[in-house]
Amino acid sequence: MSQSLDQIFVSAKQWILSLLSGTPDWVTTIVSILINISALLGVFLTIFALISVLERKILGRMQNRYGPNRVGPFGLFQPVADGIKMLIKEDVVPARADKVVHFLAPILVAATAILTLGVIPYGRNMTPFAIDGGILFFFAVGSTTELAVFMAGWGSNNKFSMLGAMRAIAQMVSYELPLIVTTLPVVMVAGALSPDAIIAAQDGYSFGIVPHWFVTTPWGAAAFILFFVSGLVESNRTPFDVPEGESEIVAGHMTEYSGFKYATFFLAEYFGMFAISGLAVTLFLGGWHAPIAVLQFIPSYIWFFLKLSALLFVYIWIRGTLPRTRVDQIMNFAWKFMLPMAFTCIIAAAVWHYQGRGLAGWLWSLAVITIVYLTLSLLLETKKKFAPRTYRFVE
Amino acid sequence: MSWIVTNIWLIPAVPLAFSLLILFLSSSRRAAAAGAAIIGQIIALGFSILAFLPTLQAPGFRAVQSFTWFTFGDQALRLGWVLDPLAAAMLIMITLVGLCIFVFSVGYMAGDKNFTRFFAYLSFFSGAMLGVVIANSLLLLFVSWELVGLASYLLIGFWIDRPSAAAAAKKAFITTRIGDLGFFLGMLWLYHTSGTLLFYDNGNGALEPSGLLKIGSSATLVALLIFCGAVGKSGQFPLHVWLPDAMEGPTPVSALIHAATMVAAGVFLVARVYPLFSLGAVNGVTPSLMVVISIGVVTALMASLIALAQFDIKRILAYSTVSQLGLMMVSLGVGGVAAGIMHLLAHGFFKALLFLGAGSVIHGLHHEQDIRKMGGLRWIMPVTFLTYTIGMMNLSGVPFFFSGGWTKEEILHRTAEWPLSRLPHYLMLAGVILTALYMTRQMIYVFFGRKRETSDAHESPRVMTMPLIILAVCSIILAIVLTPAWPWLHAYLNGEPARLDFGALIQPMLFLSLLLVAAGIGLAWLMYRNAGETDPLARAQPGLFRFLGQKMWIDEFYEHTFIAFSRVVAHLSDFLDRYFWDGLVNLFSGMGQAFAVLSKGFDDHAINARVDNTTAGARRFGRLIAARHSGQIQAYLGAIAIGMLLLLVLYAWLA
Amino acid sequence: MNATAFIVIAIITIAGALAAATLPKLIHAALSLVIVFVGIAAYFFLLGAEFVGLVQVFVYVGAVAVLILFTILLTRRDIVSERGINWGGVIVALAVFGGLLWIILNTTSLAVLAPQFEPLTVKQIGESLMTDYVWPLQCVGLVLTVALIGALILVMEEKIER
Amino acid sequence: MTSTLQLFLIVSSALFSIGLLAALSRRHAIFILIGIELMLAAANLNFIAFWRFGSQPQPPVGVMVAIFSIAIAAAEATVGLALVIAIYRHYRSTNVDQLNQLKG
Repeated sequence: MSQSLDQIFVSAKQWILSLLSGTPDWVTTIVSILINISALLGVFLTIFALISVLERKILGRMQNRYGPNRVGPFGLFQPVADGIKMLIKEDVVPARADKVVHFLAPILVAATAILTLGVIPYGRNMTPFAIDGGILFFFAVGSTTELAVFMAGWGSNNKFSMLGAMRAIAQMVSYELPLIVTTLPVVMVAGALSPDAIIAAQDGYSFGIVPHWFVTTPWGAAAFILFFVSGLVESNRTPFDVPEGESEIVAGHMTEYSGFKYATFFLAEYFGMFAISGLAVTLFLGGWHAPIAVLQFIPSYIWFFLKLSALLFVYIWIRGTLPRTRVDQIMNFAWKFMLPMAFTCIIAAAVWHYQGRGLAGWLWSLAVITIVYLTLSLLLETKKKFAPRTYRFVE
Repeated sequence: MSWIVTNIWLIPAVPLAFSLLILFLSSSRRAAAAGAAIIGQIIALGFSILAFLPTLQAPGFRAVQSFTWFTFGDQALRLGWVLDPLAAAMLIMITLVGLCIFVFSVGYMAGDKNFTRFFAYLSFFSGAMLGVVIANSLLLLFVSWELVGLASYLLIGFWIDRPSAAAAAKKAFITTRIGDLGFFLGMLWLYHTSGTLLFYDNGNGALEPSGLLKIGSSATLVALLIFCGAVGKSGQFPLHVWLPDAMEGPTPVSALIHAATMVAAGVFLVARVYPLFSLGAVNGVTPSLMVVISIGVVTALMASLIALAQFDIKRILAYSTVSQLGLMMVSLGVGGVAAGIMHLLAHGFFKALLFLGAGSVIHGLHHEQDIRKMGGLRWIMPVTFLTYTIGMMNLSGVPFFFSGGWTKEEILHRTAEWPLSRLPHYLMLAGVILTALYMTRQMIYVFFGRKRETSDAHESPRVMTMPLIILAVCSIILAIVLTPAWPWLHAYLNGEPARLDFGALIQPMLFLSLLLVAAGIGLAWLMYRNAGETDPLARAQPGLFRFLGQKMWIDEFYEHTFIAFSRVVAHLSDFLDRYFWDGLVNLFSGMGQAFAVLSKGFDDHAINARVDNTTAGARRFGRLIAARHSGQIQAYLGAIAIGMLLLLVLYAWLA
Repeated sequence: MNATAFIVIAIITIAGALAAATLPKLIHAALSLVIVFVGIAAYFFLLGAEFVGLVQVFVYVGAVAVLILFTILLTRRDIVSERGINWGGVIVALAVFGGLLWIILNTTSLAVLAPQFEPLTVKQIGESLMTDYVWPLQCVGLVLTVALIGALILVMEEKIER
Repeated sequence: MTSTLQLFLIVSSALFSIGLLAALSRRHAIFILIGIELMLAAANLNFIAFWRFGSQPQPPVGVMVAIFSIAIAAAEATVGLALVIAIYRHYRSTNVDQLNQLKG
């Protein structure tokens, strides 16, 4: 029973494809691809709509107010209203803009966001685009986002847009390194670049209650935290939303976009957030595995989406809690702390592996991480005295 | 077998490593530098104690590790280290005294701006000295020996902005180098005759019977050459002149280097290669040992006499060091190796104590070193006074409670037993009186009598007095293992079990020397009790006093003989160079010029015309090529592409 | 081999390349270059070298293209007036293309159809890199490090003393 | 009969020639770099094509060479672009026609 429930979506797809038996191969292939794409889009557009209203509600609660509560029950139809508003707005294109580039940027940004969603396993046998180098695919396509941001900034022919794009690219390039390096220990230990194999490597439980997720090892926990912080930066979320901080730079590279194009950017940003969180779940939180052995009867995709929602909640929580950082702080943090710690995770994972993956390795790798962490903290301790702040205005 | 026995190189390596570490610290990290140096010394002390323990287990313990450093041809140059009672006792002494001095330095050097550098040098010195002690190869010993010399040079000249310090450092370096030249020649000779530089090598070492057999008759020469090194390093006559001048260095340096350890290296060296000296002894007498005795006697007496007429507190101690080293040499010469080394160990403790006490006095008086300007410090600096008194008793040779007394007694015994003559014995007895005399003189000048110009003297801080107390206690404790009643250390060094024999305490010689010491102290008390601005001896015998006060004019003698001689030779060479050799050179150059004029004429008219034509052609061709050389990258790129195209065509044509 | 895919990719790639080489605006040329890179990556996928294709996208699109764009921005004040069609360059390029084409078409020893093969897994590539190609790998790492540091030093602000 | 490998080679030679065109005829230094990148990409395509159409199974030599060549190309682009910036700072120009200090 639970088995069939677990595979219900897979079986459904098989059934649809079986209706096409007799047609040429390429028809089956294309239909299969279309099914995957439409399922992805359907699910994530729904999540996007939900999250956009939930974020406002949760933020509201954190700030001691209600949040949207007028449209529909509990304000749940708010995204529908927003969507309609966005669609019927006038699409303004600046006169001096580079029209083609300005037009292509939102398309590219949305396309990359959706492509990255394709390689994540959402449940047992539920990877839309299962390739051998899935993780590499994720990062390769993800790095294209920078190009799209640049196109948006440049195409708008606006100083704020350009500055915002430069900020965004600078911080994305800087944090891509820790992001990728923190996945390396996982790839090393799992011995594969494919998300499915990585999830398979996290199967099993100690004593039936401690899952073999990588986050339960010291290096995994450290790498997970680093990965999550880098992910915050990559998706331009608070406290790293310098590129589009309203109070500083209007809306960064999105300043000159309106209507549907703006909505596309907005959507791509949230999709990017989903993709990073999904990858974090895959890499560190055991993917669709249940947290304790007893609960394995619950279908795998439910577990995946529960974990995803938990991470998304943390995103929102952080947004409601932390103030925005400065640009130089972000950069220093990336190069002086994140990157060395990420490399340390690799070493710690190697120690863990070569100590036989037992308690000894656990403690050794904890020791490695702790020592490096403390050393870095000591070294980076700013001895700067706080002085009255001086402002330098634009020359 | 303890692990330290096989890894004894760690003992010198630790201070050396810490020295490097400190050298890399910035000069503002004072606490870190001092801490690192002291920790390094503590570790070395701990290792030394660990290394000491196994040597207790069996009498005559000796552990040797040798390894091949490199091979040229079929000759393997081997180095190694050795742990035996001699080395172990020296290790303990050096590290313990060194530790006390390191701690003392923290207080003494507190105001110095080159604090970290000082500790780096101290650690470096300590490591080098420990290397001397554990070396099992004459070469390794020589290397460490020279490192010690370097450290000494750096430390004497530590206050580089003082011209006198720089001069003293240079003097020390050059004077000891004269001795080291002999040492080096001796080493070469030894290698030539015995084919090995290892001391002990499972029966094949130079100091073992088979090796000694190979050396045979050249032993006297080798021993004397090596003794040259010892003379230089230990400040023996006639190379003693650097040691008093070396007092220009900071006082802890004087204590560490010029009292306790480095100067002892010479004595240690003679003790280490003693089999070479005693080879072929008839009745315990060889020519080389005769030389050792004569030099020792002369040094001991001369230095004691000079010390009588000095007014610089450190200089008196320096001369006393010279005289004590002479005493040790005499002891070695008459065959009392153990006695000499025992005196060396005891001397290390109490002389360091005396120097540190002097340092404390100097520190308390704001760097005043003239004893005529001191006085009455007895009540102002009680701890310094008490510990200094203990050191003075040791040095003067008061037996029973003071280690120095017992060891000096032992040496006197040995001289008395020398078969050839009683002369050294009598001279040493005279030396005992003199020692008591000048030490008491110093005590009276510094600590008794009226206060003279010492208005704001103060006792030194705890960090400086604690090492004094520790050293004083050590020198008293050491007396226990030195008594004739239970000559444990003597037995330990000779590699035989110790026996308890209270009868040995009662000896006529003991009372004789006690009497002499008492006479010396009493005489001094009578003479100097009411001493005023002028020294009583100076009043009674002005000529003699001046002679002694000017260090017997030895420096001046050197100035007017050796140095003057080399100056004359230099002038002569200069003259030759200028007029004789230059004339020759000018002659040849004139010939060359004449030839050049000839060939130039030939060149201009016969060859150049042709060459000019050729070069003009080359230049025209070059201009042609240069015109194609536009500096445009793309032109070059296009040329490459065309070249590729041509290659393609060629390929197609060939295929 | 999928002929349709081949032709579509070829058209896109060559059009992108032509755009990259001839468009007047530098930014447009750089963005067209991205199209070429993606097209070549698609060819790599088509040829069964997935890993290289991903690396191609990763390195060229994610890094090199962004670098080029940054450089364009940093040197933007310099608007180079193009000198019109450089017939010398066009002729040389056409000649090279003609020569290559002629050689390719006249070489008879080339395989007609691709042989069957097992897809190359990432694991195999990794094992090759760590065994047979470990020294080249180290050298490339060194080269990249040197290039990074060298580029940094080249573009560091020169301190102007006044 | 034109073989499939020949098609790939023709595409890559076209890319190469276009790259050459860019490198030869444009004045802006960055265009030259773009041309060089095009030529390198064409070469990579050749490596992979020859590897794929070679006899199977064989060691992944072509793939390895392509990977290394991509890495080297990245280094080349880095240094090249840094040079462009440095030249721009120095001469206030990226026009290669004006950069003829090497003129003989």
